[in-house]
Amino acid sequence: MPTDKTTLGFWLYIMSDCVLFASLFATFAVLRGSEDIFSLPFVFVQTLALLISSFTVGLAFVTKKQNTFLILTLLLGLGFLGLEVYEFKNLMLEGFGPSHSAYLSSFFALVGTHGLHVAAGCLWMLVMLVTQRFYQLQRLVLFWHFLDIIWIFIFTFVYLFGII
Amino acid sequence: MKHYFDGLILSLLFTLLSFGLVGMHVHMNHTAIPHELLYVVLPLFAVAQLLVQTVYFLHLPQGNGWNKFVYGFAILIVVLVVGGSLWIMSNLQHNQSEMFIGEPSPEHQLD
Amino acid sequence: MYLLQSSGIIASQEASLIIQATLLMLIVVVPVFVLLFFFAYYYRAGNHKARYSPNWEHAKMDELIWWAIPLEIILVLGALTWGSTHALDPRKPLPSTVPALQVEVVALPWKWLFLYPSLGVASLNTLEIPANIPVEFHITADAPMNSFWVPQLGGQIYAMTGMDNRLNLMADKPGDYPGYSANYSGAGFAGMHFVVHAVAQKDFEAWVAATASTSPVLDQATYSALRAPSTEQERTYAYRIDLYHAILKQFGH
Amino acid sequence: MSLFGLLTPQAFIHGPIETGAQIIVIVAVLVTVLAITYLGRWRWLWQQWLTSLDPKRIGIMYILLSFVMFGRGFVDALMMKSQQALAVGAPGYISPDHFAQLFTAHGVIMIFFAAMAFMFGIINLVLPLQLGSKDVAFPLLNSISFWLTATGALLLNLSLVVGQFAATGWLAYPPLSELAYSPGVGVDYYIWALQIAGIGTLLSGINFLTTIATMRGHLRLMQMPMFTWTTLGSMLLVIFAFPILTVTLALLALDRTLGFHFFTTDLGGNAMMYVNLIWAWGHPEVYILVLPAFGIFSEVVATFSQKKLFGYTSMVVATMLIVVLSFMVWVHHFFTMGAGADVNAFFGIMTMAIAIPTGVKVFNWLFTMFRGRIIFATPMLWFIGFLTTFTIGGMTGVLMSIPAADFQLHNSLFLVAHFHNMIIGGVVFGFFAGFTYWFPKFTGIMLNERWGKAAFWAWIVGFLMAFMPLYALGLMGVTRRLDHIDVASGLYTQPWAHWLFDIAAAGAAVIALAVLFQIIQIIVSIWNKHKHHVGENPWRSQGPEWQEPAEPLHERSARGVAIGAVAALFGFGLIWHIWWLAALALIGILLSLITLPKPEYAD
Repeated sequence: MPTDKTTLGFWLYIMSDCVLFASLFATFAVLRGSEDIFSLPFVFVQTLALLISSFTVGLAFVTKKQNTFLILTLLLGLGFLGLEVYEFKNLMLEGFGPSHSAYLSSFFALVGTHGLHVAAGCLWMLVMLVTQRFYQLQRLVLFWHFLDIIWIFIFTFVYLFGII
Repeated sequence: MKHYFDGLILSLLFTLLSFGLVGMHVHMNHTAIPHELLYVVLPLFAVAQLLVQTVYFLHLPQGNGWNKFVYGFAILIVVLVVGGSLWIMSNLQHNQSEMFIGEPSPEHQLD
Repeated sequence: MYLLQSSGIIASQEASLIIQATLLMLIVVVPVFVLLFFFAYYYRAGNHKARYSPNWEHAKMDELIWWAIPLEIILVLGALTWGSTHALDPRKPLPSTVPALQVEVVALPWKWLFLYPSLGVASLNTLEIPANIPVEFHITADAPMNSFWVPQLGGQIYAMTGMDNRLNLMADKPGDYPGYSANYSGAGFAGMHFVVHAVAQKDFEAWVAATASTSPVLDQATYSALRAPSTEQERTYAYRIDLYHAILKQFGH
Repeated sequence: MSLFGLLTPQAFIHGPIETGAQIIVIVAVLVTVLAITYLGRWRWLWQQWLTSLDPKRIGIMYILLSFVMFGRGFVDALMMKSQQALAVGAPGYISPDHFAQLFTAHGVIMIFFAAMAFMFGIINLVLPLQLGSKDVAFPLLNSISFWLTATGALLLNLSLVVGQFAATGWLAYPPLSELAYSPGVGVDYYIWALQIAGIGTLLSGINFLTTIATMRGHLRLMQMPMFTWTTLGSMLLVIFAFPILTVTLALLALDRTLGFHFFTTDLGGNAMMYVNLIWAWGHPEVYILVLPAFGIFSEVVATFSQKKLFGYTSMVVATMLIVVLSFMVWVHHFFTMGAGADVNAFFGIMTMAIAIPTGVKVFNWLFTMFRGRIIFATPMLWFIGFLTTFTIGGMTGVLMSIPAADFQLHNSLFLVAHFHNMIIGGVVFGFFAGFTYWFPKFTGIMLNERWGKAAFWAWIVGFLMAFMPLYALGLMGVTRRLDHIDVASGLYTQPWAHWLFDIAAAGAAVIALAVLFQIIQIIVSIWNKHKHHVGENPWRSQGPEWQEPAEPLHERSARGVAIGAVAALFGFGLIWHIWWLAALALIGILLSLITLPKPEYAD
């Protein structure tokens, strides 16, 4: 982790985002209800996709083959988002939309905010690939790893606890 | 390169452990493992994976003093905000839940 | 000053706590004022008699002192806090040989509804209680957040939807004690006050009997009308349905 | 839904007094635009100021924004004080709903757009000079942050012209702020003005902390001036507290806009969680404001006692202790909500614990004066005023940190007097001291001392008259936010209730006089510049910021103004549910971020 100005500034942004997610986790934990709406294999696939993408984005930074690994990471990221959108659509169709209850409101807010961050990461990767300018790659890698860490806590406290 | 690979393996390990436990628990229709144990072990796996990714992926140890200080301060604030909020809200809920909310008979129901 | 001439067992304990804590803090505050004005005067630029040591900016002993003094004051205050918070917990029943009178309080948009479950009477914006008898209030709301507060009897507590807050108060002597909402709840907030009439036991029983026989009945329809935002004059009802728990359940989780 | 969402011509029509405010805003904008056009100054304004990346110019713009908003917040205060004096047993001249908008706007303006803006103004001006870095870590981000704050202020003032503002109190507690009880757009104006300004504040926090961390040159941490240390502490609090505000406002917005149920009274919503979250941000927020004021006083006391600051190390330790403790106290804002004795007692004791480092600072200031040669210039007078009022406020604060005492004092005028004691006595006096102290550094002009001293004495007398009676009224059982006092309310019969309110209103008038003196002071000092011209270091201060002249920096970028303008459209679109406008504005912001130029320092 180099310690120049922009990296520290971005690191501070990531730390502030930790507190943002902490507030969403606290709200989720307080408004928690109990609905049997999650499927274990589904979230397992999502978790694998994000974990492997975290690996490939690291390789994009370490090796010189940025394009190949970034594209791979982008695909995995979009795959993750696709699954999430699919899950949200199904929940809403089954009547478990965000306005169904406080528990589901906080579920959609927490997982949705993480999804928006993943979407922003994907857009960032896309811009990098299009413009072929990789001076921000180091910060994108930090951002992507941070999103995977937040997902660790989401799948543990939201999905696994919800399934138990 | 190897650094990232080790990180992936360790992360995968904890992920598989968590999902495996819950998968087994659900498979044996919620009787195999007591819930309390799960509610302790799963967060431990999550924190373990957090540490793994902090070292292997974020390379925090190679960061300068400020990165580490702000990381530690963030963890402190997250613990204070989440832990504090849970303690306060559960206390508020407990203290204000009607001890004996009897089910009023139907005609008492408000429109 | 209401707070300093309180007429409730809880209010008087809270008032003495306020005075005690203030005196304790004066131990630090008074010297600060004295030092401030003395130094400001004595060490003014014009006074050349005063010693001038521009680089004296560090003294281990002195700094230790004014870390220690505030620490000690706070330790004493902290002990006072731990004790008083537990002693004056609004949920703690008051020591008494007589069982506490149960009064249910419902904060409505800009008015207070008081229900006496065991006596079958209710009242709006006026609260009749027997003096020297502990009263246990169960407080909830069918409105935005309010706060039930009778300064001369004791501290306040919030009235919130779906929540049953408990407050134990007792009037030491008969009298009229004004009550307010202490949390802004909309345009009619300034009109949301009531008066507590603490009366002798027999007068209270007479009031209950008179109210039960002469007052209009508080049924579903009357209650629904009361839910609309308005400021109301004092009024009494007779009632038989368990309104309080129905309101509580309506917002229950 | 029509093309303009909820926006209809009726939104422009208001009651008598509000129409007056509407006209004043429109006329003020028109006059300003015409004056600039007449003087042909648009180009100069655009090139020298609006698009400047020089932290000094951005700082001056922050301070000007702060003065404008302080003026409006102060008019709100005058209206409230006059209404409360007139409305004892009478309706007064302001309707209850309008009065609610007044105290909500007064709180929001004074905290977010007067105090925070002034703080960032002084930090922009002084911090780069104290560090010797001459510039901030991310100049463009600095401009963007300013314009986001300005956009928040714009949206807030716009609520005077079209629609109305929230009538819920400056923290908009649900359920009152939910659609069920606040159907109008008022609360939406509140949410989006604060959300946009809040993001600007968070970005500033990151900017200045990075500046302190990486641009100190050879200046070691323990050599940094005290104002830099307190700014470091304040920025740490900004970075870790503002995300909580962002989440809380976003959840309320989701409730109101998309029908979520976080804080509604039905379907499991829990309004207490809003109170818990907003204050988890709320208390660090007041320390964000007061810490830089402490830093300014440390500089001022050392300079005007012609002595080194006493106990530098314990001042630094005390600052950092306050930073950590400020995240462990927030329940003292809702002791009376119904939590158990253990929770209340714990947070009460933690609140008192903050009084220890603050007490240490006070003693260190006192002993900086000890054996000094004190010059009673205006900044030093502001310091003496600060110590007197802040010590009273600290005492009442520790008093209210005892839960059982707070049960009687919460939400009463006693509380109102306490926090005005801390914010006016601490933050406002601190910023006035800083403004007077550093004014010569950036303008070469010493502010007229005679008018300065007159302004101070009018401020301190006006302040004591305006708020000491509130302590007494609070003990008499008068709650805050009363737009009138009913004859039958039991307060009416209290003997002093009437003229305590009158004294308070008179106090506000004296403060108005003091503000007038300050305006005269600035005009007089600039009008005959020659008489007030001073050299490089008029106070003969050792502070590093005085040692070399501050040369202007000439980098410019229009991106900050652009993002601010698009953010205003985004906010307006969301407030009035004009979805196409909000969507377009969001795309505009994304495009602007994507096309950011490659900075020259990029590797």
